[in-house]
Amino acid sequence: MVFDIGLALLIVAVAVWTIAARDTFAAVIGFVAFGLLLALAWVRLAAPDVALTEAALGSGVTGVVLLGASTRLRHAEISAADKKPGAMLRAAAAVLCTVVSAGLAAIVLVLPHPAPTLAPQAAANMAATGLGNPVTAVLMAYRAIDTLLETVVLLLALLGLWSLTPDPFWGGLPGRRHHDDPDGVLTFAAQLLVPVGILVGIHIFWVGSVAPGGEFQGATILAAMWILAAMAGLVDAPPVSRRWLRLILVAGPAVFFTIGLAGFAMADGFLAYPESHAKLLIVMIEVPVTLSIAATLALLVAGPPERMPQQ
Amino acid sequence: MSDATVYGLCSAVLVGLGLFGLIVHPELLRKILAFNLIGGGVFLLFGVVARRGAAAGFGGDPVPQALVITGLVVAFAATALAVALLRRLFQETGRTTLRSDG
Amino acid sequence: MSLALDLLTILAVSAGVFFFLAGTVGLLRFPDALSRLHALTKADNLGLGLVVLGLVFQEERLFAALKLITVWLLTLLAGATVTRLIARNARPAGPRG
Amino acid sequence: MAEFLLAAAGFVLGMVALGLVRILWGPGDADRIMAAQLLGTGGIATLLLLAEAMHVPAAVDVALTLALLAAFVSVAFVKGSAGSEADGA
Repeated sequence: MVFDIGLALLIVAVAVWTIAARDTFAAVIGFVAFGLLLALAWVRLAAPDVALTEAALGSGVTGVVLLGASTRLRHAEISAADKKPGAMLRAAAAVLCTVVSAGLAAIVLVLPHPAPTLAPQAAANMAATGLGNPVTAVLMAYRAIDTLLETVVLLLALLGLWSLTPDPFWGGLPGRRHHDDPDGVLTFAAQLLVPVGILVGIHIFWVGSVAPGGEFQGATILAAMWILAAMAGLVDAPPVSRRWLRLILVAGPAVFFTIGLAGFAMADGFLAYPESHAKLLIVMIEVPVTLSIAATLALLVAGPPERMPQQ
Repeated sequence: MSDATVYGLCSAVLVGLGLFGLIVHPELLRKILAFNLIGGGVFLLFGVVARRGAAAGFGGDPVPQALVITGLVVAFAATALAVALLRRLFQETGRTTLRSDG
Repeated sequence: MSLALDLLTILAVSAGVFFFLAGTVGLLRFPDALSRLHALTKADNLGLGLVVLGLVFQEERLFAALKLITVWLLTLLAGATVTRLIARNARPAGPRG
Repeated sequence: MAEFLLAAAGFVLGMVALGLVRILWGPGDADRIMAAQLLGTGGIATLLLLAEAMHVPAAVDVALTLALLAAFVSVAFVKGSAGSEADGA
């Protein structure tokens, strides 16, 4: 209890810093710290699956995207920082936000007893899938349609991002080319870290059927390792017009959708799995989905194309 | 007051803080950061609801937990898209805010 | 046997926690970036190592123990790399040029 | 045992909190990245202690992920703060 109160206060303190810091770079560091502390809170809330996602995606990869933007926009931000809104508006905003917080806090305090729960339904559903991790069972069977739509949302976000490409670079390579580290420290570290990281990513994906983990967490780690290799200059991004790249991107949602449709023939509806083969089918969906998500996340971090292959 | 309630109150504060940042910061990148703080608060509230719904031998209700995982991934996609929009705005106009008088 | 192991855990974890304290004091008290870097990385990585050692005494399965040690080795590698990179960047702006 | 490990986790978290003061002070990016590094190491130690104290072995996987991602983020921080001139060289 004391631990939880301390952690909650720390989370709020870091959030205040993220909002109040003058320098955007410092605010982004505050945000990464915020994600790390939230991961601890998720462990305390008995949600290790979410803790994994938060540590990898919410803090790590999101932090890198925001950091890249903050360094590129740094000089512009300094001049914009002078144009803060007036004291009246700030006071009004403070009052409004206090009311919102107080309202939410009141709701938290009067939440019903006993709490409503879908856990028994999820447990009943889990038995049919042959999976040992309830969260994966929910993602892949009980609420599989959400997960299917989510993979599509990721693809749509990537399409939106690519459509912001300046005309001359259409179909080119995303991000800047990073060169080898002058004294080789980064190259050395990346050569060691990336293989270990790929192993960890596959491990986290694979244990997802029986223990906390799963395709989103594993895919995020794989994506992060690819970006690390790119930052160390070990690999370069492919041009986004390559057909094999686009095949990897759509393979996951396509397989997911196909097996979902096959549910009409094999079982009793869309995304229904026949009980005897449920686990096999789920693994058949998860492998390409993991690859697709990893590629999509990595390309979302890399940003729109900014150069052509010849350069 | 249970452990979950502590985090519930924390999430209420986070949503308020994020909303404040979203309103008062003119820089778009700071607005994106603030928006992610609101997201963190909302997800934490889901976590509290999940923890309170512990049943059937699970430490928490897996349905809200799965929703939060989905939400985190979508929040990341939205952030990446927003950052790309902001960078394009900066390339085109040299501005990082939405004000036209600056 | 289990009591002895518990005692070892308590000793190692306490020592580890002490090094975290030392690292944080160094981070707060040392005058310039390079000496803070020195205090932080040495003390904290040793602290984490001792915490891992203490927890290994509690593990019954080899795989779990190996995983704990992997976490420490990864942190060491990351710490060493990043420290080197920060030091390279901090030097031109540092007090002694 | 569990109480002792939880107390140790709380203590490390307290040290992390003090390290945050360094982020608030700055003055340079180097200090802020170091404070983030401290947060990473301290966060990992806290997670490992929590894993044993709460009997949640999966928290070790979270620590493993955090160790990898901390390295990744720190490298990005250093490359970012070095500025575009160092990157283009």
